[in-house]
Amino acid sequence: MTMATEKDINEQIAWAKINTDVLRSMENPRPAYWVTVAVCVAMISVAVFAEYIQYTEGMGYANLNNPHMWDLYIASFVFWIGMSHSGTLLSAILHLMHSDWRKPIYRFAEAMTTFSLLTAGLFPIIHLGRVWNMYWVLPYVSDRGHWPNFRSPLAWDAFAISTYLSASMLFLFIGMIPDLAICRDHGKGWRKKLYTVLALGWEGNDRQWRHFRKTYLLMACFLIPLAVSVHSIVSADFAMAIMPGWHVTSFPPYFVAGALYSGCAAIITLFVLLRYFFRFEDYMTLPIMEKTAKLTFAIAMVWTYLNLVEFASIWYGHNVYDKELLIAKATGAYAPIFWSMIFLGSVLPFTLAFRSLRRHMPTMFVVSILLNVGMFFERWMIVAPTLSLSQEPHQWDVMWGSVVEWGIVFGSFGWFGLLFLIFVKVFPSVSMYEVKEMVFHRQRSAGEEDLIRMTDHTQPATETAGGEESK
Amino acid sequence: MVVSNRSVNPSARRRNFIGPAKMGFVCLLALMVLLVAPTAMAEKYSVTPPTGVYEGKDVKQPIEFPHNTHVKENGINCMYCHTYARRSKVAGIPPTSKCMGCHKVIATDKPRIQKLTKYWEDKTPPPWKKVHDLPDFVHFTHEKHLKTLVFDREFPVENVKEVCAFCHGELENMTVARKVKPLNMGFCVRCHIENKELGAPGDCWKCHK
Amino acid sequence: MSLDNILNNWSDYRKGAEEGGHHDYEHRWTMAINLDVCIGCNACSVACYAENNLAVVGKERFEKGQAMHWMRIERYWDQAADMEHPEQGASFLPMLCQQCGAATCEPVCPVAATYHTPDGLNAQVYNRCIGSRYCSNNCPFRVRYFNFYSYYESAWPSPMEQQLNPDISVRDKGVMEKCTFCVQRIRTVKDRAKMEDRSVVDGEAMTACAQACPTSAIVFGDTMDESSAVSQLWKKHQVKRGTYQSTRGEKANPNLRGYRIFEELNVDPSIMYLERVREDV
Amino acid sequence: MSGKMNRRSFLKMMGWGGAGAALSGCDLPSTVTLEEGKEEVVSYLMPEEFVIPGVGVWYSSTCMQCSAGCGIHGRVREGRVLKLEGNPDAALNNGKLCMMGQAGVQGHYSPDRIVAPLMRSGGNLAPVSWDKALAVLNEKLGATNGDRFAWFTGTISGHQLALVSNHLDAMGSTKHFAHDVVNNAVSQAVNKDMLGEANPRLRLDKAKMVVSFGADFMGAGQSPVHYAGQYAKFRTAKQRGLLVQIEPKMSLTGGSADLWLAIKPGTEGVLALGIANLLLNKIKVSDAGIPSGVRKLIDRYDVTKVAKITGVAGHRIQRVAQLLTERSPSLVLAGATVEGHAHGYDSVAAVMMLNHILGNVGKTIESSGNFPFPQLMAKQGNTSDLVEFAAAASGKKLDAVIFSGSNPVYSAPAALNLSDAIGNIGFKVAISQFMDETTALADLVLPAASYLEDWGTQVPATQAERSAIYVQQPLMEPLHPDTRGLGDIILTLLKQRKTAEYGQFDDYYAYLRNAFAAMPAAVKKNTKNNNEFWDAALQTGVINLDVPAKKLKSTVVSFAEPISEVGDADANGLYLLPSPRMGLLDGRHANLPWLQEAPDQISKVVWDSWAEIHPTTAAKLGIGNGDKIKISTHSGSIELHTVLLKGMHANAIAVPLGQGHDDYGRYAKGLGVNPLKILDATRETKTGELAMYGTQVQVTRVAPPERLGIVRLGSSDTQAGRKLVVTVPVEQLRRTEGA
Repeated sequence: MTMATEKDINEQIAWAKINTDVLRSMENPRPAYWVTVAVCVAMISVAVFAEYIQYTEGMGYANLNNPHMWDLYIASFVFWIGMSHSGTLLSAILHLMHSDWRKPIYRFAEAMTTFSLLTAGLFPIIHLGRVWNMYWVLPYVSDRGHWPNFRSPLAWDAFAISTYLSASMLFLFIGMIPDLAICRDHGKGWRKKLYTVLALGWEGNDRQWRHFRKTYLLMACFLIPLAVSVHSIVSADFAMAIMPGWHVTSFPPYFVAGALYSGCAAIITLFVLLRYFFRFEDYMTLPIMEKTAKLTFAIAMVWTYLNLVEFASIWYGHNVYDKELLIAKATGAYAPIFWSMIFLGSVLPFTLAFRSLRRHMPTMFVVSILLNVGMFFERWMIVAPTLSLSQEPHQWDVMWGSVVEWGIVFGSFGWFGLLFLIFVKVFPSVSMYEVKEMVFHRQRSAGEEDLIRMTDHTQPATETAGGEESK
Repeated sequence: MVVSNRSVNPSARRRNFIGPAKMGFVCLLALMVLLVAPTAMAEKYSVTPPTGVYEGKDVKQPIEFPHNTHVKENGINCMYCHTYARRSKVAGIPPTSKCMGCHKVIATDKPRIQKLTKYWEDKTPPPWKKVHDLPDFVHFTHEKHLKTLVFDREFPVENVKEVCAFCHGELENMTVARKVKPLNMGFCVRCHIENKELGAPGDCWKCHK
Repeated sequence: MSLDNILNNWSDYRKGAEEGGHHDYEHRWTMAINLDVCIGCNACSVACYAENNLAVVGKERFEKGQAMHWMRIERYWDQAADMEHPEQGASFLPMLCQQCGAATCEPVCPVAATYHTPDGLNAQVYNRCIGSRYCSNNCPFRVRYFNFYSYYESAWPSPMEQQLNPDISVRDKGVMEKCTFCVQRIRTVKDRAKMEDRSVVDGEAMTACAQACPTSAIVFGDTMDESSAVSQLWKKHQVKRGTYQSTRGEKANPNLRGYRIFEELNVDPSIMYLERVREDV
Repeated sequence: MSGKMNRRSFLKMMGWGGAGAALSGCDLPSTVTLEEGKEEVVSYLMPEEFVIPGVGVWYSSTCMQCSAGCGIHGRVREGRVLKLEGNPDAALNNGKLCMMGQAGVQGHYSPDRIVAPLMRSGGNLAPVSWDKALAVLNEKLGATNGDRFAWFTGTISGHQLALVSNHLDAMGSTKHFAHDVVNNAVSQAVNKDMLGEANPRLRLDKAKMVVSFGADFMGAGQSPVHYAGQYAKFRTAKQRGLLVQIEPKMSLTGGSADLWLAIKPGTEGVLALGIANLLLNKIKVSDAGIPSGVRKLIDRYDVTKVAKITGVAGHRIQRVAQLLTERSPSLVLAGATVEGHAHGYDSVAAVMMLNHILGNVGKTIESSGNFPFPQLMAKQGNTSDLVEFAAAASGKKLDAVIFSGSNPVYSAPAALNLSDAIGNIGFKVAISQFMDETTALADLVLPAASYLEDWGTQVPATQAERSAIYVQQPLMEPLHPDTRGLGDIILTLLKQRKTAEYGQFDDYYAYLRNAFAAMPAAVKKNTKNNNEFWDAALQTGVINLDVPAKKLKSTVVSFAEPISEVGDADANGLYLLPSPRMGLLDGRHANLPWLQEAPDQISKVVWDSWAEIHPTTAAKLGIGNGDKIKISTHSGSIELHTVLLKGMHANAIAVPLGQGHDDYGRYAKGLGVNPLKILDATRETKTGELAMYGTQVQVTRVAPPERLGIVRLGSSDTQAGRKLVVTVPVEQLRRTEGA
């Protein structure tokens, strides 16, 4: 902690104010909101149109060709899957580690997880030649006695992603139940009806809190290995192949690190946006931003290290194809992208080492976006160059994608944005009950008493934190 | 498939069954097989017909051909008319000349025969409608099925209609052919699994290529 | 993939009889291509178009790299790199699916549309394919071709569709395809042999390319049949199936010309090439 | 005629397998069964016993895709011909078939076939009935006779040729123009003078070394499949044959050479003299039989001088001469690039003289014997007939011409002004399958059946070890009912003139049966009667003939200095090589998409024209790979993209033939350029052939590379260190497999 005196959150903040602030953010969308929604819808329409062409005419409109059977779709898939990891990191890992500074920001990070998974899940479908048969990768009992190929990483992907998606959606939902009860109590009209259903009859009594705590902890424990395995499985799409540049042993940790990295960067972006638009300065405070930025920096260094490991093992290994590919990446047609990736991924994070920059919201906004651009490049540089320069020189080719392909990638950002925009207006993007908990604990932590109560989750230490209105 | 595979090889058989639950069932079956072995031996190469039913539509043919009259009443063998079945992938619709071989003299007063004669005289074969159709990527072959199920089993050829009925139903009770079996992949695959010892292949490329 | 395959020992799944795997091959269709007599004339390539219903894609799509030639003749100029003229001619290489025994395309298909047949062929079941294209990405030879478009109308304007071979499917968009060693011809021959209660005779089964080759550079046959021409060639050149064999290392006579491309990847290709010979004048 | 009807009746179309096109991945999940009663099955009316639906049957016939005339087998199923393969009974091609032959089915099923007779009315061609067309034909041909009537064909042989000759006789005309861009007319003339036979048998399989001066015998040659088969034997012989290819542009054959030498266009004869000089003066081979004039000529060309003129290094020439004496018997061949100059005859003679000096005649060059049916022997196309035809047309010496199997309007250089001159001909009839450039100018178009629907006989000019007549039979019913076979059309024309003589033949089939019946008993050996002979001929597709052996004479004619005085002065002069390729050939196959999509063997370019040029020459001219350039001559210019190839002489720029069609269907139209158009109309001095390779051109850069400028297969010319094609020295082969 750079400054012992600075507090993560103002512990004097009134619980009623927390409710008001958060509930206010869900209402009365300003024109800027609607403009953003319109932009997102426009982006989605671009993608839908592009997909229409691709669906009716064929995958060829994505400029895919013999060496480049995969390109941006799979790169985007990996990118979005990666983006989904930080939500889990913030909510589950930090939850287990009792890092309570996560509390004001984990909710939107978790929403981000779910929505980027929903976006990521679209890409394997979009990239299928025969989309209408996509359910064949799922194991189901069929008259024909047919099963998917359980040896294929793509089949694992289908299982892993669907499991991860359902688990993270459940986790998001469970964590929201006390807040939904608050919304229910304050809501009117359709909101009231919606939250009544969603709050699942939450009253905030001891029994409910006890079960809630257990479930939440259980889900957190369940989600962490799942998150790690999902991206390891995604990395298996490449690592299980025989192609140079793909067949890399360090890919699973490399992918997980990259995933956390891009996710953290995305959290910073959304942090800045939410803080600015919803005036969440009281919750999304500078110290929390600093912590997030430091975490990002640490992960960036892990990622850089794993990159170096990969390069070194290729350089000192005997595989000529791998080495040739590495040199080609650094000097060939893809060199600008490759070096941008290195710069954005490994050099730019050093801006996060400066306190003044960490506390400067516009800088953090730009830097975090650039970091994610770098991470997109990283995924692209994993997928495309290998296909361009494989073992067979006759089929070497460099391909930059078509309007259709880029349009769909572009549209995926609109899709993610739209989902997120809907989320912030329908669900509380800051966890009210947990902020209350945080404030409560911070107040108490001055005095030594109740230390046991604080850590013992079976005790109704925060029974009044959520749903107190209902009493 | 290799010829020797046609005999019932218990070890080869076991490979087809899976799971402990089924295993027990298999043991039970094996016991039963042992008990009724003498009878099983007598019945050379038994075949388990495919299962499945289908509600076929009535197809309007240019001439309402009465299969029942030909098969049941007159006892004509299926392969007498569908002569290509044992020599080709397709069973074939009999050429008009074959119909006329009999109907130049038989039942010439019936309206259907007169219709047939008209086609014959116009030198145009009747435009028969396909009843048993398969997708174009399915390469079914009649000749090999007949060889395995009839000729290799030394199944009495005069009773071939019982084998034909596996997929085509009991045509002796129909007039115009109607589809009564689903003829989908499950239908084929079930039979192929059941009759592995007869050499029914499990190789996708046998039918799809 | 059937339940059978899943429940059988997976580690055996890919291995052939040589390595104690569960594949009891009926045939092992194999090829030998003598690069010394290959003149690069394209007869094989066009024969393949004729036999296998390959779509003509046109200039624009050819430029994009979306052509569908299962059999392509690669031409290299390595020898002429620092010469004024290529004084020893061009190096031609007919490249087609190598029907690898340990094919890298097979394990990655999510729906098991590509698998190994008891003929030792690397099968591609078009109607099972969902077009994930993973197999092509994982093919070191880059010989899998994807139907990026629906060609049925554009490539065979009426009455050209009447030329289409009814023994093999026309692939629609979104389906991966590749050389099958003319499986329809093999199957016809096998069926005929079975109908006549005999085994397949060497030379009876012939791929369209081997049949067409004006210099008979391509020899095709069954290596399970010890006496077949292709068996003899493989034996003569001491190239073995199934086992890893560095191109030179394990041969008793390293001067023999047989080699398999990308042997070091250990994919066990079914095509042996014979080195091109040139006389230094 | 019942025999014919029966044979044909089984060819009726059948509906099994639907369109035969099995669509996979159509959106029908395979669990859903197909609805019954939707599709129609057409059964046979009265099939032959051997016809089984669903089973393909192979029938033999003869390929007509080029003039080589290989035997083919066509796979027929449900009345459709599906695939062509070589006929193993045909000694010429031994069961093999080249890419052009394979693509024959595409021409047959082409969507651009002419399906009805067309007659010009008011400037446009409009469909008419056959009756009308034949009536007009009768009237117009009746109004002319003598040499004002002519036939214009490609290479033609067999009974079709006999009928054409008979028709010309009936018309009282002697004018039969036979034109083929890909020809060896000059070599034929030299062979006739030196060996006594225009088309002796060349036995590569017996040679230990082949020195080919621009002879693309496995590519765009006279019988590529035949020679490729011989080449395979030559290469796999106990002592591996050595191929030296000397040409200004690497041909398909050159790509397989052990030693490929670039030579300045038009100096091949000089190199041959230089080799002769070494053989006679240095190695002291006997000079018996060489005329003194020629001997003097040889002495004038010592190695240094030859090396300077030809651009071939002196030590290479010495080595080749040395090897030629060591590897006997050898075979020296001259090809189109040697022939295609004003001094082509002299160059070819100089090259062929080497065979005499080396004693190859009788060893690797054999007599093809006296063919027993001279009237059926191929009338081989050439370019002098094209020039003479253009002259006759411009001189208004022709009233009516029937075109068949050739496309002179496409292949005539603009300098001949044929497309205008052809307007002087009052009545132009085209018997054609496609709307090519010549057909488009015709007054009456008769739709021809494809060779897969037609009867006929072929007598290839290049015969295998055993001479034979190749029989052509229909593999299916005419696809378009209103098309007629060439033989049938000529027979109809003959009936119009000589009813008494030809009225007895209902159709060409009857004529052929009659002609076969009339063949001498020696030909019909082993067959009991005419029907059996006919059946056997159809079954094998070949009538093998016993041609008594004959001995070739081995002489050397006197010839002039094989070098042109003009072009020599300009050391930087660029010669345009309008080179035919196996594939589109002279442009006749440009409408076959398989061949358009099959890459050129050397440059790997598809679907276009391109200019091949050596990198150093290109650098000198400031041209880069893929640049758009303009090639201009006196008679015009063409614009196209470059491909830099090292397999080129610095003084040569090669443009493949075949593209640049103004017409000829959807696959050919508008692609590339036609280099024939801008050639000078210079003629070879002795034979009058067009000197196709003698045109000097100016080349300028027009634009940088464009997208779709050069579309080619494969992106790498190098194996990048991989062991894809491994080349080993012949010594290694000798240690293991050789003698």
